Amino acid sequence: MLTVNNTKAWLERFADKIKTNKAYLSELDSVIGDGDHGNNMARGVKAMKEKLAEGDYVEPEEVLKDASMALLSKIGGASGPLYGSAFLGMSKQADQDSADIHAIVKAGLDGITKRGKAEVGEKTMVDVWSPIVEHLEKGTVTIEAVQDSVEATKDLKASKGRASYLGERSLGELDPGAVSSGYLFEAMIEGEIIDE
Amino acid sequence: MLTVNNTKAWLERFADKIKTNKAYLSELDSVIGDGDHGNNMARGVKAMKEKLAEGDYVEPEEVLKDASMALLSKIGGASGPLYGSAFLGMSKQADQDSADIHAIVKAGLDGITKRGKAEVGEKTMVDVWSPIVEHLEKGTVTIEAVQDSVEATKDLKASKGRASYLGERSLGELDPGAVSSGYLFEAMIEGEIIDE
Amino acid sequence: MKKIINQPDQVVDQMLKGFVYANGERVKRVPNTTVIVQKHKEKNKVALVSGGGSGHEPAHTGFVGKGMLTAAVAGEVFTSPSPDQVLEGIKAADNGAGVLLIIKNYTGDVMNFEMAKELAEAEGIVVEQLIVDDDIAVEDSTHTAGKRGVAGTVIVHKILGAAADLGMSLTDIKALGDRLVKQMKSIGVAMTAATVPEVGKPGFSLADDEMEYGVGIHSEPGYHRTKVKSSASIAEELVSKLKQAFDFQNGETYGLLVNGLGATPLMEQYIFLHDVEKQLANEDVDVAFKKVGALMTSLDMNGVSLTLVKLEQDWLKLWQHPVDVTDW
Amino acid sequence: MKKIINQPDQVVDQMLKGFVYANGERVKRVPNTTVIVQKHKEKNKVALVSGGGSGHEPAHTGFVGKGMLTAAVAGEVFTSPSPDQVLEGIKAADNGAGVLLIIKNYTGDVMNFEMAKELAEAEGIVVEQLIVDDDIAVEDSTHTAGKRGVAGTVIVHKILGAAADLGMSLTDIKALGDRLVKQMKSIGVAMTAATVPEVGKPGFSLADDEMEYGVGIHSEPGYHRTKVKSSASIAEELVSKLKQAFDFQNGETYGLLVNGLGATPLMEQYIFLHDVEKQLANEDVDVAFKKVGALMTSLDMNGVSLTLVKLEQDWLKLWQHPVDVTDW
Ligand SMILES: Nc1ncnc2c1ncn2[C@@H]1O[C@H](COP(=O)(O)OP(=O)(O)O)[C@@H](O)[C@H]1O
Ligand SMILES: Nc1ncnc2c1ncn2[C@@H]1O[C@H](COP(=O)(O)OP(=O)(O)O)[C@@H](O)[C@H]1O
Ligand SMILES: [Mg+2]
Ligand SMILES: [Mg+2]
Ligand SMILES: [Mg+2]
Ligand SMILES: [Mg+2]
Repeated sequence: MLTVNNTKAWLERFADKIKTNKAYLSELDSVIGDGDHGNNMARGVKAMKEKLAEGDYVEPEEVLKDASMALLSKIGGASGPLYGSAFLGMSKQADQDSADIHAIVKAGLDGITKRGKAEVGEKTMVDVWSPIVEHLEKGTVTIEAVQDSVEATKDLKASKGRASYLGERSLGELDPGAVSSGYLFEAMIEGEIIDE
Repeated sequence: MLTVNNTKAWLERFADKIKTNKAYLSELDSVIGDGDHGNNMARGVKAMKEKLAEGDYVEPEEVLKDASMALLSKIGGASGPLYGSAFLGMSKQADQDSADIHAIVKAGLDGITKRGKAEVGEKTMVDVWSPIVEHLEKGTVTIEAVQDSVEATKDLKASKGRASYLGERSLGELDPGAVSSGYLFEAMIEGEIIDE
Repeated sequence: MKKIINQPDQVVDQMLKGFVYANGERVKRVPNTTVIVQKHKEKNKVALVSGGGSGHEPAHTGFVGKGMLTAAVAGEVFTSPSPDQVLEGIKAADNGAGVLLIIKNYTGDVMNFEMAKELAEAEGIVVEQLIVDDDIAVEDSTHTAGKRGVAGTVIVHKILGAAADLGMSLTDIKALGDRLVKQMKSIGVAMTAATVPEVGKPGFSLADDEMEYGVGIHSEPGYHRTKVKSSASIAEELVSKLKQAFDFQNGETYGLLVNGLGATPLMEQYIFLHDVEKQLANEDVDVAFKKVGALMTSLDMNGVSLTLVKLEQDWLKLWQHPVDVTDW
Repeated sequence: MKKIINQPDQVVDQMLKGFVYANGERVKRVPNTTVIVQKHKEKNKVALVSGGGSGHEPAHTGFVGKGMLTAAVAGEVFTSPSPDQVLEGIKAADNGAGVLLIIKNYTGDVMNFEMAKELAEAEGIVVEQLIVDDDIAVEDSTHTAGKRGVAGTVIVHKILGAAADLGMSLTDIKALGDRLVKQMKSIGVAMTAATVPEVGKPGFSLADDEMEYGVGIHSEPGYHRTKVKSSASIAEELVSKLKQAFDFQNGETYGLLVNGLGATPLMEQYIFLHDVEKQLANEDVDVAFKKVGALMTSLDMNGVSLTLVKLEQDWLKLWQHPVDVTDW
């Protein structure tokens, strides 16, 4: 179940992974997008970390809400509203029930698809969020499962976002937003938020 | 002495030399100037050749006058007015006495210095015209003498024209206008205009 | 990367500071935002707000002023500004007669501006949005994010800006904008890619003798890579694509924009225009205006784009309506 | 060489054709010449004629129109036009109140324009000339052709153009111009050299991490080659050179121009301006106007120049006087 502490720890871990892989994410985005995903995410998580450090939280949904606002206002580009909407959705669901991680992540996914209108298979972050939601439901979520779903975006042809302009040429490449979402779920697993 | 025929032959030979060495002249100018002397001269002598081909001349000064106008209106840059003034000066003097080649070339030099205000030693075409005038006076003009005076511009530091911005750095390089003037005098010698 | 900059992550802020220093009589910056807004706004006129990622200068800040935009919102380089920035732009621009958002059709821009619209509406401001998607290099299919918004956006600023200045209502301006966008098409060619300061290398690479047709203004891929062609054959290719897309009919009247992409000398833009003129001479259509210049750039990209807009009756008057902006 | 052109020796003619196609309501080309002249001239106003080698666009054709130049004469790329072309420009421009030639200080330009002046005077036209030599990168000694004329020329066009439009006499305009030129200084920096189409390679070469201070607008050599510096340190160097040359005094008022050399994104010009602002903040001088843009370019050269002009009482009014030209 989500607590203020494990939520903060989760998001800090996420932030660190993004920071470490900033150049790699931009590199990926320069192949099938416009090369800024790492910079965008790094800017966002930096603001998020600063905001969370200041906050004096009683409930985990407050942490998620602040994270949402920081990401929304600092990432920019396509991923800003998407991460912002995901975290806002998660915050609202955590307010209902902070124990049901599956429901919380599913609310995050709903936030993304409502905003971005992408379906599974369009080579976006949805292609990581959606299998992870299923794994959470079945209790089968692992680091490997996360990495597999990230890796699987290579086989998809993009039809949403900037990569869609490439059509066939997007095949064989990782989706940058899928990779950054992968970090979010790796951090979640490493943070031992999910109850056995 | 100048005749219509040997004057035309002289200038056509000059035009051919310029055309052949167009790239070389621009190359020289790109080292200490702005890289256009070959293009400028080639444009000028092309127009000159066309004009002379049309003309129906009785006197050599008419040939020189038309050459002057063509060069003046087609070369542009610094060398346009200078060659234009040189040929106008030569035309006027040929009108006085078409037999005195020394006086004719000297009038050309006067046209150049009146317009451009350069003195001997400033690394310009004057540094070819001036020694050639002296050689003509003494009857010692040869291809070698022309080439020596061209070559000698290497040792001069530019203080007129675009090369002057280089100061010391102009040392060791040929002056492009000196080289093109050298072709004029080589063509004159080869055309056997100068009476023994 | 050779750029006259300081820290790569400070370029937008420092650019905006320079812009306000230069044009402080006409515009001001909303404190703590990346919003540039008209200094002397006129009550009860519809406000136009545009913007997007930076790197397209003079778009969009250079078009803020009477007769064009009321405010421009600058994102990071090639990155849409966030909803809160756009919201600040909307609030700063609103004159009480509603706000029209002019958005280039990119996923990020559309989402961020839409969220801002929702936030502004929640605060009681009437907001409409217009999405510009003039780039015909990309097919408009369900398999892509749709056609991109490129140089034609500037024509939208000009024509709708005049309409707003003349006191037209938000509903009417929005309707005019919808018609305008439908009748406007662009296509470009790149000789080199742009280098985003924070990235430090060009968005793609082209050999010394290569160019690419259809490249987008953020170095998005085009439709055909080829050896460098003459201006005449580039004009032939681009005009033929536009001709096909418009299906030219005798007697139609068009407006034309040759847009330099940032590092293209004006000399080349005019040479290219001359070749476009020759191509259009074969068609039985009229060209009522021709605008030339670097208006929607892509940082230091070398290339041009060509935009045509099929004009309705009154649009030429709107086009010619006077403006007081920095870069028209 | 990547250029959107056709035959390299046709660039000037084709550019002028494109220019007239785009701006045919404001200007026309004198047939069989490279002269662009105002279409609607006003009788009994002094005419201003400028020009020089091409490759500096929008200078000078882009400044032809009410309030600036009456005519511009275009030479081959980086090559002064010949006297007969300039003469055509003078004749086309003359409104019966005399003609002022505005000449950038290069041997070729000075000689060709002077010869044209003599020819025009022989035809009974009253002609004065003004030589602009604002580039302080080159010493003004008897050992050089003197200081070069660079971006400040555009300020001369603007201020004298206003004076002419307001009906000032030729003698007064010439006197005003003499004072203006004395109080105006420029200095630039290049990251890359320009490539003349007919030459096909850059005028000089700089390593990928090098730049050069003081380069001229035809790639004439500068005074110091160095590793690429930040915008802030370039501003520090250029402002300190100008400060020294002007010997700033408390309370003086200046005008300022940041000029892009052709391939420099506007973003960088504004960042640079912001750094200039910071440098000038240390000085007790006023800056009454700041203009930014690619106004006196050097084909595809990447770089900027900075011009300051010490203003007399009425000059700001002349600066702000409205114009109707293509590229102001
Ligand atoms: N419609 C969409 N739905 C879900 N995710 C999307 C959508 N469009 C883009 N994305 C995600 O956004 C990522 C790109 O983000 P980023 O590079 O930061 O923004 P931009 O594309 O504006 O430069 C893509 O890799 C993809 O995962
Ligand atoms: N004041 C002068 N007097 C005599 N010759 C000069 C003078 N200035 C320049 N020149 C000559 O002109 C040549 C350059 O001509 P060109 O390259 O055609 O013109 P520009 O310098 O305008 O590009 C120089 O090499 C030099 O010989
Ligand atoms: Mg991206
Ligand atoms: Mg030269
Ligand atoms: Mg982006
Ligand atoms: Mg020259």
